[in-house]
Amino acid sequence: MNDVIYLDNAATTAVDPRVVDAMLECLGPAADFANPSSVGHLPGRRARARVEQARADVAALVAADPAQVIFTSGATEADNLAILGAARFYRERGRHLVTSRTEHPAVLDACRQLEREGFEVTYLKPGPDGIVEPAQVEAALRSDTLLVSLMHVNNEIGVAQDVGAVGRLCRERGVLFHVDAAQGAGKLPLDVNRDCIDLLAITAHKVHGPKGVGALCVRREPRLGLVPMLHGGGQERGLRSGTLATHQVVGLGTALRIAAAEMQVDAARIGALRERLWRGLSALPGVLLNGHPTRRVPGILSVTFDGVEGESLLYALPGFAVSSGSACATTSGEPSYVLRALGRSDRLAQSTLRLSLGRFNTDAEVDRAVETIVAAVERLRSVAPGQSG
Amino acid sequence: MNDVIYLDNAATTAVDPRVVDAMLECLGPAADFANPSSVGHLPGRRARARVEQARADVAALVAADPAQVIFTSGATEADNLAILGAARFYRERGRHLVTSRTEHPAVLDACRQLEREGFEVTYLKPGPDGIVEPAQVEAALRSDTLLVSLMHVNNEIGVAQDVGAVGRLCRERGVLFHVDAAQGAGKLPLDVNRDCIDLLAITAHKVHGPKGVGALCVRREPRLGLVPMLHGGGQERGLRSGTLATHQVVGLGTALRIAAAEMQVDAARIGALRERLWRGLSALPGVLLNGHPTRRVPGILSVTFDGVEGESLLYALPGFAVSSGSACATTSGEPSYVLRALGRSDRLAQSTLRLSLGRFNTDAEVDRAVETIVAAVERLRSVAPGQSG
Amino acid sequence: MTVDDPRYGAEVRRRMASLAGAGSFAPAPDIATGLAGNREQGAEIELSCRIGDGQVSEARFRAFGCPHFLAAASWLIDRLRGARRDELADWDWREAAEALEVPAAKFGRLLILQDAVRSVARNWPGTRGSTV
Amino acid sequence: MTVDDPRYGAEVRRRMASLAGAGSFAPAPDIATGLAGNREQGAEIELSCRIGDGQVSEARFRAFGCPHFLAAASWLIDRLRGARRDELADWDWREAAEALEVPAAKFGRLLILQDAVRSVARNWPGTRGSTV
Ligand SMILES: Cc1ncc(COP(=O)(O)O)c(C=O)c1O
Ligand SMILES: Cc1ncc(COP(=O)(O)O)c(C=O)c1O
Repeated sequence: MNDVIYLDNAATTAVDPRVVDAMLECLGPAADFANPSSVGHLPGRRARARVEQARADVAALVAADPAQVIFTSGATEADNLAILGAARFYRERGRHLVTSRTEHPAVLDACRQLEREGFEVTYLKPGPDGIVEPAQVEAALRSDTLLVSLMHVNNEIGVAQDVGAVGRLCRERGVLFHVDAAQGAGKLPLDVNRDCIDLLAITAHKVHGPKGVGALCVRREPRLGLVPMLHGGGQERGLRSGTLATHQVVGLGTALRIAAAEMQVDAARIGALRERLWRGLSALPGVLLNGHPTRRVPGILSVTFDGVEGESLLYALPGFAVSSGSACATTSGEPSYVLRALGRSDRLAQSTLRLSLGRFNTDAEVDRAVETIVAAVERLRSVAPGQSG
Repeated sequence: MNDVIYLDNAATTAVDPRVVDAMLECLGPAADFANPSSVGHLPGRRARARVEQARADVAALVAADPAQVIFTSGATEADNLAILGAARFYRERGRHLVTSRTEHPAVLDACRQLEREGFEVTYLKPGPDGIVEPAQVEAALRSDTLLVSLMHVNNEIGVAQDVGAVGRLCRERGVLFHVDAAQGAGKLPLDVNRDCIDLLAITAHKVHGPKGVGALCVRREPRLGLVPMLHGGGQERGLRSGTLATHQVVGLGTALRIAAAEMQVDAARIGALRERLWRGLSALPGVLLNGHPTRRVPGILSVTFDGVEGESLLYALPGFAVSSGSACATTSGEPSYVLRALGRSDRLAQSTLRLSLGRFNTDAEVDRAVETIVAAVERLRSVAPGQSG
Repeated sequence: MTVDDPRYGAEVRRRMASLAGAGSFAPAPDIATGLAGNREQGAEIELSCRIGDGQVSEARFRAFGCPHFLAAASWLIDRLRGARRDELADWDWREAAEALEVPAAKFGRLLILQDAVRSVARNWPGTRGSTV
Repeated sequence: MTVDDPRYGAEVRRRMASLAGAGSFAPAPDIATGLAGNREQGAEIELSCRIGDGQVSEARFRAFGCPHFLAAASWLIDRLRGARRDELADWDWREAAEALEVPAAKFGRLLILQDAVRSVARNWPGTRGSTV
């Protein structure tokens, strides 16, 4: 890709060539391209069998039953279906939700929509390390709390929450628990039973699968009710109408199957790359790591360079794909709400780079990044007021 | 595909190899796989440029402005966003909608959802030829009618409505007009301005593009308001949050660009195949064509075989992918609501095959189909009561 | 990846391949027929049995219906050979349901089959009820 | 397919490549400095100009800010050479906005640049207001 070094794997990832191959088996005229709902003929049943294999692959990653898996167009839809769907279904039970200030907009904006519909939402402030303590959740629960939504891994700083502890707490208190695992699924272990997760949102494109496909795992015992968002053909047990995109679903399943099989190896290798990157960058003075130092996903590193303006730093790295924060926050200049929730000043939040590593990054790329970023930081600092020379 | 002859192109189509190639340019590690929202770096801008090219391709097919195009996960989502989105946005203007009984479930079930929300819906009954007359629509309009939704081409019988006449009528009366063009876009000409279409739903997978991607064209002058269904990152001008799936959007754009360029050639060739099929099958006694004989899309043929049980007929065609009706109606035995709306008895509706042709079908395939279907019909009739021998 | 149509079991497939036993006998004193169902119901059957020595010596069917129904009719033809009148009068559709792995949604059609079998019994040659 | 970053025009790119004019002069009687902005605002600049014959003979900048701001500072250094005090006092940020194709959202930062230029005028050597 024009010799640009891609360090933005938290925004999206390249599709693994093995996943591409599996997708290709479902596209062209000689492939299994049929509509998986057309079980009245052989091509339809072949497509259906592939979809069900993918469903089993998704379920296996999080120790769920395949019947729990509802395919969606990604984690945004899965988060919305979970939060809006469950709240609207159980609205007579209670109108209070608990979430955190550092959630993804797919969760925050779904919560805001519920506020418009008469719900009340408590937004917990994490500690300076990005962690939301289970005790904070516990303190926020009310008799009318319907649902707690807490992300597994934060997309900007990479911090991993203790979703198991929060899940067990919610289960005890009879409160539904939703986890946005867009950034964590396939990278850190998850178990919907052990972690007492009622609703789990997954997406393929953060783990070397295709964009535009994801899943929501829905508790079945006892069965959890959801009001669907898309009405129509009645696919996915009526919870998500629309023709199932065989190649996309197969891409999701294959990506997650590979992620499950290679999780330990990838985590070790990518974690080592991140350490190498951090060692190189932290040799500079005035460099801060954002988020808890150890409770984190291997691939994401958020670094603040004090005294360096963020947009100019990004500008100085044309050979690299890196991000100043969430991929969704495209409007430059607005400091990240996640970093602010952690207590960083606007100025420091603005001086932050998110570097995110994936399966295809190498030591050499990391070394090039360190070299270039260090030089850029030094150059920008050298022209800033208050320097000599 | 196991030597099965695929005649179910109304359920879904094989992705054109040229489209597959374009999608491949957006998938693997060396491709333009980046997040199109990441315009802060070059890979993101390359992805964005591809997405915008696709937007222009979609717009060009229906003579729209690229700014009108909102990408969705398919026509189901586009129909839902159009109908629910507009009705919820303008609910204070009026609570009445008009549609037809032969719409796709994506439209009918969205209307039923609105009925639950306090709207009233008139379901027009088409004539025996499947046509909804503009005069019927006119007669159904009330002072509180907010929106008319009429499909372009019916998915079971292939009949094309005069959406232009209905559109002009609606425009005159100040009523919003939504068209579900899932089956027609790329096959018959459409012009959102000439046809006065305020909301147009499109999907890629009926016209040799990928499943899981579509678009809604939304009127801009004056700007039409919609309540979004998915909340989150704010993509697509806030109307459809969720990471844009570059390869999917590019697949949609490429498929529609090819469809536009080859529409006349494809229509002539596929129309001739359909005629060949119909000539062959109508040589049998007791064979009825469903839907208007000439106002139709080239590729869809719905045929009723009197005195032949539908499921057994399908069973007798294992070498063919054909449908007994809509791909969504998978529960065998339930007669098609579309055919019943046309006045066909349950028995005749149940004795119906939908044969739908696409770009990759050949004369030889059609001839094999005629031969096999004729033999199967004759065999089933021969064992039926009331025959001699 | 097994992609056989899960709706149809092995016996249905075997029977549908040949529809053995299809046909009918010309009316004659030793022929008992049984009719049941109609096309509006989605299943219709005409059984014709040649009776000799107080039992069915030969049988034929004509049927309109789904693969399970046609296969059950063909299977029934073999089943009927050698059957006595009281056996037909008592015959229960569940036997066919089991033999052909018929899904519950289609049990109604097997009742039509049972009606036809019992109607053969009623029409047994030399029986009062033979004209029904 | 042009995928240049549409946020930055040619002049910004040219200026950012070298940041020509960066630096400062040691305090001296013929040096006038101008300070404006701060890091909390996201843009801060320090201009230092050597004055001779009633005009700017040489200038340098130090700046913290986005690429438009840094490039505008560099551009300004060339623009200042030969300028008289009254020109600086009257200088308008719009000139930089145009030269560097600065988007409207960033006009506020150019006002900081203007403040710095006017502050040089106030600090002109031998002027009453020179201590600000
Ligand atoms: C934490 C988190 N949640 C949700 C999403 C949305 O997922 P998708 O892009 O699949 O809609 C993302 C990424 O965009 C994310 O990082
Ligand atoms: C007329 C019509 N509308 C809507 C749809 C739904 O489109 P999609 O499969 O893209 O959700 C279909 C096909 O499934 C259709 O034929």
